[in-house]
Amino acid sequence: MSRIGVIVCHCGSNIAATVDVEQVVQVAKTLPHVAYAADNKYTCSDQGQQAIKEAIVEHRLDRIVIGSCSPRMHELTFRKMLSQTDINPYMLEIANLREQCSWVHKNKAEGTAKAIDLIKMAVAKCDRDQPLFTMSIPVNKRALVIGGGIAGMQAALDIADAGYPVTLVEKEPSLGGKMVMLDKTFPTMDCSACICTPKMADVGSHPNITVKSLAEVEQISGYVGNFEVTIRERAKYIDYSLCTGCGLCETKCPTKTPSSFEQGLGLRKAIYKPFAQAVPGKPTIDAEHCRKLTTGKCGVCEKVCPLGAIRYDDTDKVTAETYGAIVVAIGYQLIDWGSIYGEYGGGRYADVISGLQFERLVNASGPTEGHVVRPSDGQEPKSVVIVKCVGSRDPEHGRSYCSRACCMYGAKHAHQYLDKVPDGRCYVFYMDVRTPGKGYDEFYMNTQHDGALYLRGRVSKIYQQNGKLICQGEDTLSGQQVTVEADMVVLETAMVPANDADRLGSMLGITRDKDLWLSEAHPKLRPVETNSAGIYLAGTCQGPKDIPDSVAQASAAAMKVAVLFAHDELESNAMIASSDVALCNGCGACVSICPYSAITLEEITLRENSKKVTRRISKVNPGLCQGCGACTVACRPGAMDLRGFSDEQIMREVDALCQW
Amino acid sequence: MSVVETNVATTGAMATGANSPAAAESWQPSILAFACHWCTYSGADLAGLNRMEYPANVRLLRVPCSGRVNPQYVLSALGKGADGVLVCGCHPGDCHYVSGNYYAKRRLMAFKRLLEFTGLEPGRFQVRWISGSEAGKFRDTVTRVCEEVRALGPLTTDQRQALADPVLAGAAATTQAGEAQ
Amino acid sequence: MSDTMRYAYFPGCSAAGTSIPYTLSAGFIAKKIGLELVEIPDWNCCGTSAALVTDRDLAVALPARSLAIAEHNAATAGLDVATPCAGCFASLKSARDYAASSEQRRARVEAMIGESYSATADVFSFLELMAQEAAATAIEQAIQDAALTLAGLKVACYYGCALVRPASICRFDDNENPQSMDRLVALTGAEPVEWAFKTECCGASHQMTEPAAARQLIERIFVDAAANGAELIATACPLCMLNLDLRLAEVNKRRQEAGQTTFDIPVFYFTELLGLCMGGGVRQLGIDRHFHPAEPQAKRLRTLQQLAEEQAAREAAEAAEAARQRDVRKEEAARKKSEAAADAVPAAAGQGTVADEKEVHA
Amino acid sequence: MQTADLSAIAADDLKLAAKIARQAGVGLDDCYQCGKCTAGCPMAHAMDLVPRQVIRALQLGQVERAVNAKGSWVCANCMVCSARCPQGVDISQLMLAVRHYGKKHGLRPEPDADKFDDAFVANIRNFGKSNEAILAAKYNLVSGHLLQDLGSVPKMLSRGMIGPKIHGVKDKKSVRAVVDRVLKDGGQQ
Repeated sequence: MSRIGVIVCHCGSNIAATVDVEQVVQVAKTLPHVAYAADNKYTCSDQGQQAIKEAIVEHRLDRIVIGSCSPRMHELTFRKMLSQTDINPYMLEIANLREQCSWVHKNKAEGTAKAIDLIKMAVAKCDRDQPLFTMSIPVNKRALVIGGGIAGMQAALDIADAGYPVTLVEKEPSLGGKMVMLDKTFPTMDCSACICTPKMADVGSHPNITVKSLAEVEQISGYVGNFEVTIRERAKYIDYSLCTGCGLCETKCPTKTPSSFEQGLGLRKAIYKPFAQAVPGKPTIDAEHCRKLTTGKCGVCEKVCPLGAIRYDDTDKVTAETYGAIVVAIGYQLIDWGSIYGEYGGGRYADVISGLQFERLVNASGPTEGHVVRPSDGQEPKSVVIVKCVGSRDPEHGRSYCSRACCMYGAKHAHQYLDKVPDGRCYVFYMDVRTPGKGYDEFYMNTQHDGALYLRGRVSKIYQQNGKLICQGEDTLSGQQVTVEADMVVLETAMVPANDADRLGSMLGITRDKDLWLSEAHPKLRPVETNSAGIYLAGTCQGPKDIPDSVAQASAAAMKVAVLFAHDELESNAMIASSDVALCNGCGACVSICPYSAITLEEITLRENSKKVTRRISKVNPGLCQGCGACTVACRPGAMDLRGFSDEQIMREVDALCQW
Repeated sequence: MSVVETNVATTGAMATGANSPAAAESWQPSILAFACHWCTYSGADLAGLNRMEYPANVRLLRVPCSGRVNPQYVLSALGKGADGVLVCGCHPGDCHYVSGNYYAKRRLMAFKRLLEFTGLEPGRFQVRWISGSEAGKFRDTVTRVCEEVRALGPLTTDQRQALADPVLAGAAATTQAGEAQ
Repeated sequence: MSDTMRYAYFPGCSAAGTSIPYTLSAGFIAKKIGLELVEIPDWNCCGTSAALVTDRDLAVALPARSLAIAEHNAATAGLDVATPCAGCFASLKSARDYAASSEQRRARVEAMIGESYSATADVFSFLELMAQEAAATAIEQAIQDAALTLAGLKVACYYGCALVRPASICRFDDNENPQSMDRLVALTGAEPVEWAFKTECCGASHQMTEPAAARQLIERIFVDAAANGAELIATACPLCMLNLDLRLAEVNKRRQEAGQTTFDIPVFYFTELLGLCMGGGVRQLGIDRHFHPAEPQAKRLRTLQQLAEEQAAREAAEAAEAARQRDVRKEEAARKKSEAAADAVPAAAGQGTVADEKEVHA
Repeated sequence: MQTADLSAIAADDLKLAAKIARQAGVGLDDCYQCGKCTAGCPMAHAMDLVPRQVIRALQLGQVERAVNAKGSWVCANCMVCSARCPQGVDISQLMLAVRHYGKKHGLRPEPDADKFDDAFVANIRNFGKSNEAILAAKYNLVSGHLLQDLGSVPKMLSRGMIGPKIHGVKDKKSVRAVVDRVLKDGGQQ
């Protein structure tokens, strides 16, 4: 039998003005299991709290109902107070007599009647309160960063500089991501490699950072502070502990194949570093093209390697480790325009290239050593058409969103082309020019001063005739159909989520939006957190953005990790769901509805009627459950319940209101 | 569940005695509103902070999320004495728990059709999305629901009995799991 | 497609008029591959674009009448409908889709035509029908049997608008770069060229009313076909055919006056090309009835044996040339090797363990 | 250039424009005026208002301006615009809807096209099938382009493509009834 204490607060005259506190106390005294009821002028004050503590002892109370201001105001205050007594802090209910009663009603009779109802509900619920306990979760102070582009590198460096060990997983052979492929960065036009490669070197040599290249995250379980992560490092066929990166193997390798780093515009060897400043600065063997690995004949690299570092029998390495926090920085890829734009030739014309291909063409360390030439015949193009919004703002064929960076890099490409080919002509087809950023609009205007002709309209068709690429457009500003005979066309294509986004998102319990970008926890106020505690987003995996924004978000994510790591232990939520083994039928409805992937189905063996039976039941992970209660409603056998808001408690509140 | 002995029936606004002819004149609708902690409940607090007045016939029941509201609660409330039930949560897409209000919407809309099928007037069970900053919307919604239910009059004993039908409870259970489809 | 390849046949108004060659050549192929076409009795004009611009309902009602007749007639009941003309195809298929989209719409259509119409039979163009696997296989077989080829002939396949747009109705081939006709034409040994005007409008519906503007549409099609090396254009639509074939002379006249090159690019129905390779004669297929003379291109037809002989002769010549070049290369390599051996000595000494690359290969 | 007083455009004008667009299944506010429709339009060079401008006129509520323009009458209905529109606006159908509205309200800025279509429909109504020679002759008569395409007549005759025989359906009454029923009801879905 419970012994409930009810305290009704005057809140000065805030409550007492429209609620007859005395009458409420009198009614409270008549309610079942109420052992004590009293009023108080200011319950939240030290004296008020002291009075409650004394009443608890004096009347042997085991739970408390307080009629006062909103629980959003002082629930925590009163819980703290209870933690100084013998009563569990969760043996507490608060009736909101101020914000939702006295402040919104003028008629004292109505206000008092409502206050009585609210006290009744609270008493009815409180009668079924159970002691609840938080768990302390140890924090494993090691961070995992997935993705070694500029965002991942920045996050890794910041976390490492804060003193915590970081593992950085990169699926390509080298760090650097997309940024290191770029030639120059807008609007300052500093060399991309010159600012990106030092960061790569810093990451590579940082004592707190372990880089795993050619690696992917295969499995993740656990929760904040304790993620169990399985990482697969693909075979490199080279012993990195011996290799010095001298590059002799690469020069002697007889096999050439198109380089993905050069966007198919140049060749690389089968044993290769994707580019000169790669980190790690050691080569890998591309098993798909290596003669030795495909046909068993060759072995040049093994023969030339002065250190004997080649390992043709190398295999994938799978490791499992525990991390306290994860930063996801898997970046983006460009939309496969060829498959959706038949009207632009669908990829049949060699001289219709993507913006990233242009970056390689114009790059001094690229396949043409920075000479802007047509991929088809190596001739310098005398007229170039730049088409923006290819795949962006095109829900019918591509994506509905604006890719944010293309207006700027489109302007950059026009500027770079006119800089390298001063007698060339450059036409830029655009829908709108969007240049919000420091120095951005000035940069765009300068491109026009350089001589780029901006035409407002979407190109309808590009086709090749007599060696020229004919672009059909409309200059909507003058209302004329226009054609341009171009030597080369650069398509500024939409950013889309990386191939991995969907798989990784579902593995980590991060929701994806309609376009498969990973979703932040709140678009305004929690832009780097995800709905999974301890997992943060950095860079373009969360949505299209440019380099400064990616770097800023990466540092913010790193800060979140540092804040998490500043604690040795975390307190888990006490008001979480739990499943009754006796009732659960293992249907799994709760598993699919849980937004936090906190529920799993497990096989258990138990004794029923002195027989051993194995059943599937659901199990809630207390580290992941946030206490929303969605699972409880989905549970048809009624096995799942929410602590602190149990079915019985809510039903009793309903009854208290309706039946008395 | 025990029915509690009490002598204060007259002070409770939701006394079922309203059905008696003598009480008809002074009849006040009793409305139970389920409010999610993160949006609507804080919106209601903000209405208080701004001293916005609204009818005293509404009692808020705090739940963590509109997705926590089991259709059975609504059946129970209407069956046992409430004249109207309102469920409020965060706006679609703003759910503190990512998708709770989405599930609430799906299951409660199916449930609403079920209730209407039994002859319950649509005004008696409503679902609304009210954010923590929409104090005015909270006041307006509550006021309007109150007026609508007042216009409908008290829920009849027949209606309440129909709602207590176990077949209906079974059907409600299927809407409960509606999200699985 | 039905196993027997039987269709209710909607010839269209031009079948007995301007598109006689299409009718003849398609009929020839049908006989060869066992395709049975049962003419819908007393069919009427589909209304084409004139009905559409006059009134949406008229554009549905006119084709629906013929489709309903096909349903009611014992010989055509239950058969899918096939039509040679792209314009008729668009009208018939749109009307059928409209009626099939809802019970209410179907009832409206029935009220308009004054008889019942269930809208169950589908509608196919000849191109789609012949591009389907069973027909295409039969065509391939018939061509093999005849042992004839159009090898070496460069063909620009022209699809026009109505066969591919809108995709929601046609549901057949890519609307920017369709391939079905290209694949069929390739069965003849001819080489379909890549070009950019496969689905650009020829302006047929405007040639009477907007002649000046519409002639440009014709010309640019020939310009691109010529630029991509095409020797003839293949089409699957009587309207496109008439428009391009009839008015090429006019285009050429204008170009001549402007001092530009003229085009000798006759227009064929794709069925004429297939028919030729199945052994059909020029007159039998109607190829002699074109406005721009098409016989020279038709004469490029050869037997497979002739082709094999030509190829053998060419290969022999090539082999002789290759042998000669091989000898030259050998001499060159021998000379280089002796030079390289002299250079390699100090390099190998410097690297110590580094083996000679050539040795490794060996 | 004329100044358009946008405040003089009534809500009803906007409603009418939206209604015409709805006939075509088009939401006018979907269009963000990128001009891709016009860029690829094969007939744009013969238009006064190009497809994008026709939509713009409707967006502004200038229905008469849209209808009075040649644009919708010159449209060849080739549907390239609709296929390529990034926003899924069925421009081709919209041009048709504008033309239907014009025809219904006697606004016919391009009478030749209209005469041709009328002659065509009359041809079907009379014979059930289209007779190209009769159609061409009739059109030339009513449009005043008497000698157009006359040069090809002997060629067609010699190839058996046209002849003295008039093609037609047997049950002429039934086709006539369909045409009359649809057009008398005012038609239009």
